[in-house]
Amino acid sequence: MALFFIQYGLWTAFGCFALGATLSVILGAYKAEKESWIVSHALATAGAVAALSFSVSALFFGEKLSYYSSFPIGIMQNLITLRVDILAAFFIAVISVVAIAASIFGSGYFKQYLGTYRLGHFGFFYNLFIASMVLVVIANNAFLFLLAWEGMAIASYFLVIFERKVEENVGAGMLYILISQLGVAFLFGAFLVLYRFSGSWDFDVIRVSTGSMPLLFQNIALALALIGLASKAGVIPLHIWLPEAHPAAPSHVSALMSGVMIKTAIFMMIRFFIDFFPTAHFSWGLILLGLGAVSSILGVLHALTEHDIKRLLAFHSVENIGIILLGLGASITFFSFGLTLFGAAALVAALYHTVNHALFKALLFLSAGSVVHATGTRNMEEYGGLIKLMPYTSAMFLVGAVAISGLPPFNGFVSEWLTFQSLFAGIAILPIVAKIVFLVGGASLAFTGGLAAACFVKAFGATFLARSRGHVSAHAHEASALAMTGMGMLALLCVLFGIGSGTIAPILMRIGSSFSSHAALTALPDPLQGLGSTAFSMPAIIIALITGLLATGAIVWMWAGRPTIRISRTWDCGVTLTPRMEITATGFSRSIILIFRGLLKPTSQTSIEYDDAQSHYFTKTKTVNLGLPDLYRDRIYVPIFALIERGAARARRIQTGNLNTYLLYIFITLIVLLVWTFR
Amino acid sequence: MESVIYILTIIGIPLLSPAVLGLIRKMKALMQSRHGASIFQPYLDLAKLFQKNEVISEDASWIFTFAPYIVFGSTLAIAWGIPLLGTVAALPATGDFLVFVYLIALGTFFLALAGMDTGGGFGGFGSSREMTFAALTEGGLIFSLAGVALMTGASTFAGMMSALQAAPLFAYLPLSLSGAAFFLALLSENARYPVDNPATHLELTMVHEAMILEYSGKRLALMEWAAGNKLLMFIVIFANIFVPWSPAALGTSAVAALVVLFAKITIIAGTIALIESTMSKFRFFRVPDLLFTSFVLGVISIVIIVL
Amino acid sequence: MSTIPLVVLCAASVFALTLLMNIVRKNTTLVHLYLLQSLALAVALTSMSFVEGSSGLLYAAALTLAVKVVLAPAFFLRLIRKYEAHFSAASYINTPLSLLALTAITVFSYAFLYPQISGYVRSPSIPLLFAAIFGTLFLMVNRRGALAAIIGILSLENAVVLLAASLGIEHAFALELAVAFDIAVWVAIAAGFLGMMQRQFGAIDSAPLAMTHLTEE
Amino acid sequence: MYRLFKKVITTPRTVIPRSAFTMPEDTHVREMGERLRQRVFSSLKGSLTIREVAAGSSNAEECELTALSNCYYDIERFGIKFTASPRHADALFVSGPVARNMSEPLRRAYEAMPEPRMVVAVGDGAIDGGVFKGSYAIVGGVKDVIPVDIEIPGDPPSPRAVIAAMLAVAEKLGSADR
Repeated sequence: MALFFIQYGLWTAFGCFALGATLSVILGAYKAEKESWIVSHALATAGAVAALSFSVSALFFGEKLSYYSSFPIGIMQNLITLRVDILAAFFIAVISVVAIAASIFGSGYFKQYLGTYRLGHFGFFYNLFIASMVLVVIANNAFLFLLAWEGMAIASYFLVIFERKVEENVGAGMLYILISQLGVAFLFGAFLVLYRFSGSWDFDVIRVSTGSMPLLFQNIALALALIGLASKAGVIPLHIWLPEAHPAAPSHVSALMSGVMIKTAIFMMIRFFIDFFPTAHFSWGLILLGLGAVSSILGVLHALTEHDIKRLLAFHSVENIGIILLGLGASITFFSFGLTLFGAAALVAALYHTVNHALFKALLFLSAGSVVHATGTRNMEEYGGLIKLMPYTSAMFLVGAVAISGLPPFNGFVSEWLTFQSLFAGIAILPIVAKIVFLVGGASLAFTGGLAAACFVKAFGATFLARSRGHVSAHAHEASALAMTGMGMLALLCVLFGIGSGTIAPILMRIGSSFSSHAALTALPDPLQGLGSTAFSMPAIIIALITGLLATGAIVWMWAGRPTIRISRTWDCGVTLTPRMEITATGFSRSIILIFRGLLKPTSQTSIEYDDAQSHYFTKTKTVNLGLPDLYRDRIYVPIFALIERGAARARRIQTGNLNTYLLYIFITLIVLLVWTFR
Repeated sequence: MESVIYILTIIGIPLLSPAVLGLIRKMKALMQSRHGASIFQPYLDLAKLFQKNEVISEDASWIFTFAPYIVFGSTLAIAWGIPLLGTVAALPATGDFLVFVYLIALGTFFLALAGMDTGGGFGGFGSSREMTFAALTEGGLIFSLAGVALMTGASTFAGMMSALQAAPLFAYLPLSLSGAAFFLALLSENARYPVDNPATHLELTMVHEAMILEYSGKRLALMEWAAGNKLLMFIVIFANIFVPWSPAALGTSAVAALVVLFAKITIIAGTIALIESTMSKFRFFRVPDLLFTSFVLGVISIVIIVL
Repeated sequence: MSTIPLVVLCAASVFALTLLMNIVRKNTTLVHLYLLQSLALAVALTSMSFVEGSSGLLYAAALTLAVKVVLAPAFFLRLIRKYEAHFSAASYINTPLSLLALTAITVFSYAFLYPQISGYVRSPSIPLLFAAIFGTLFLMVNRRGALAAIIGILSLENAVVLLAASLGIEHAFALELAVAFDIAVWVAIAAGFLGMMQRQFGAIDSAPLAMTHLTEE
Repeated sequence: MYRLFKKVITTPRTVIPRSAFTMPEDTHVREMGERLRQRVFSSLKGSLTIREVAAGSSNAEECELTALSNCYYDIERFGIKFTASPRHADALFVSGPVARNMSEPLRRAYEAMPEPRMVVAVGDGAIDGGVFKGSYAIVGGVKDVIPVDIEIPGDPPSPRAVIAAMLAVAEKLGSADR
């Protein structure tokens, strides 16, 4: 059975995706918009299921899996080669799980697009997007990889600007495609450097030939790759496309982008820094750690400043990528010091947080999407009281919020615990420079957890609790059954990945130790065996919590009389409460913003209008504008662009338009070349 | 004997916590040259509240009605991970210090949600302030305990205690630094001076009280009891780990251990009472200084330990 | 001989008291902390002298007890009461940042200074005392009050003496004599200087001592 | 700092003491305090929480009520304390004549209290409007707005009178409890 899946699952998946893409275009062309949407999503689901069956059976039954395939077509033969190792299988699993949930969720939401947009195109790019993500993971060849990477970028670009009638969506898409092209340029540079020394685009050749590369070029290749991948992963300061593009896309696409697309960059980082360059200098690990620390703490702070629910979630993706990088950087450092065991454990932490973030971020984006769909706005200040109108969606969002805040008993806690363990281990055993960087990483992780909890109290409270703040949430309705299925699947997985950490961590440990270049681990230890002697066990914690709840119930049942409960108005000190008296999302996080004003530089102008200019006793209106400057745009990007423009202006001087000048250029070039060749 | 100790670790903290609250109040009263209520007053208050009817806001959702159970239940779950006498904990799994910190955070999370749930003005800013302080306290809390964990090589409280029996004299420098950090975190987490005023009547100075303002009857009782449990848990951890002569070091005599533990609890409670009657509450934006101070103290102790 | 547990404990307490000195905001508390620090120094010197039976260290301890534990603090407390300078220990950067700086100092002395010396003497107290020295220097840099600066210098001498003694440098007694002498000098300076400042600016605060203010005369 | 502690320790207790009782004219208060203490224990299990509403008083009653918790009367030793929220309260103390604008807030405060609850009218103004009786600005006494259980005469009533009234409060709540 498993063998069957391993042999045919992947091809079935690609077949489904291709079929879905073509069918949706054809149906769209024949004005069967609705059908095209449904068919494309159904086929995407089917393909994702096939890919999932393939990857799961590969993960469980493929020992040291290395599954090759190549097209025996002339020139293509050594250009299109696929290889599925256990790491790739893991990422296929992550991608396909989220893809299934997102496709089921999205298959219901086409009514608001009917008539205004071409649904056929959407289905085409949607399938292309998922397929290219899978292809990125299994490509065993730089050429094919870059092809798939580009396809992923282009498809997601068209999905982002799908609602192109909204002005800012187009701008967001433009920013997104710009930065992703920039990243591709750097990646291409990295592969060129590798090609220069390995003489091949093939990953297997590159893998074996990296050892013989001169150190300088190794580091150049790694630097180029790091910049290129960081721009896709949304590492600060290359994150600016993320909070623009994710809100612009339809919700299930943002779930895919934020949940898994940025993870492909993590996958490629693992390939480069651990698989290709096992001998990378440990400072690379420390650099990744530093980037992770900065991204996590700044990402969550920026998330706190947001009141657009999808932008908030997008900034949390930045934060969680930071947390993943903390684990990844730690593991690279350990590996480069030859501490294979700790390295594998830290990699387990990174991978565990990768899958966790994919699950709960997708869940949050989907539930936020159904809220946006129900209310028609993304502004949290206009929500409120939705828990009564959409109880199930709010429960889903709550699960996601508790999980992403890293609170037990859900999955987020497990990976944060593992990351903490690897950081503390590094603090304990590494040389002093590494110790200090690990300390910084641990500090940022410690504060990130609490700030994330604060941010999601704000998000959940402002969205679902208390009374409605605006008229929009008055006529909100519960999400459809399909959407519920999609969300419920992810919520269930969030719980399972919390409870089942004992079974999942060892599987990830096999991935962590699967890189043959490192001393093969004979007996894989339990990564949940942390700093101390007692292993961490989530089931015990859950049992304790449940027992505590039961005990509480018993205490109340025993000692409390049978008191009657009277429903009355909220205690309002005599004045009638209006929605404006509730705390707003902005007000909730204002204190934290002011505490971190050194980092965020908040602005506020107060303007008062008086009834009569002479006596300043009676104010007519008083307005306070709280603002946050986009520091990265102002401090980093604008100066760079200005520099480039000035350079361009200089360069234009040589463009006289006079033919003789150009001839002169040619002449001079010729002379220079001759001198250089015959010197 | 063992079984007695075991049962005590299960029921000890919820059983004793009201008495500790009463003890602190009594000491404060004495500092104000009053007599004050008896130490057992909180038991009477809880008993009364359990008997009273409830009034619940019409805007509240299931979060509001369910939160007290989560808050109280989580404190029970944490309490079972903390060894009272000897180094035996009822449930070592929840005694891992990160699990401890994040279970505390779970309770705070739902407490803050409940505060926002009724849509009153007080609850909203109460939970905003609470989450601000909780977020900034987490650093100090984690790093103060991580120092001990790195020094002893154990991550559970029981392990730390058994390892600290043979602590060299020099170990008490980092221990005292971590202890200072932990004590500041204790004050902030339990809504004590100079962070919060536990006995305030002014809505503007309320943080923890503002969130439970809407509760009445048995749910209020659960909330206040949970706050007491939390305080006692922090005090016990401080007494057993950061103060010398931990019960483990006293050998097998459980009675002696009990006496020493009670003495320590009394002294720490007295310190809290002393702080509350001699200090003034900090301005809101000066509290972060305190919390970052606790965090940095933890970092310094870790530096001394690992370098 | 610097690995006597008691001496190590004293060094640790000197370091801890330096941290505290950087935290506290009251001049009187500062003086009391200095008193405790000097006491720790005296205890350390005494125990050392008993261990290696050198009378010089004993004299040094006695002198410390007399000058640093009794005379200087008493004098400073009187000075504070005279000029009502109880609260003037204002600092340039706030407490957490000062503590971060102290963390950096500690890391520096552990990672950089200790390795230079650990070849000759291995003792947990050495890096702590280095950290204490730089911490007191930082105290002098960071504090506005002139009194805090003077106390910083005095506690710097505490740390130096203990470091010298625990490094086994002999003539600790001579060192201590010199220290006692320049404490006397400092006391004199403090008396006159603070009095002058008081008359000049109405506050013993080194912030207004900028040139601009002085040239106004 | 230590000077403060010296002061705290050396200051003689002005609380009307249980043992060694000095001021004879306060004997009355003291034994009433003892009796009240026993009664409160027996009936309300020794715990009473008060929410105070000034429905338009001249702040004289508030001064007296504030005096209850000072170190002279020290009402806390009887298990009686003031609270910020009517949700936590067992007894509602209303002082002063009920001004028109305060009648609705007063009614809401009463609504917000969980049963068993009770209302105490503190001072003549609260009982029937006092010197403001018949003024157009007031609704009248508290009983014109919400049911009153205890009336404490006096303008303002002395803390002793208030403590005396606690007895009745305790009894009434005790009976409501059963």
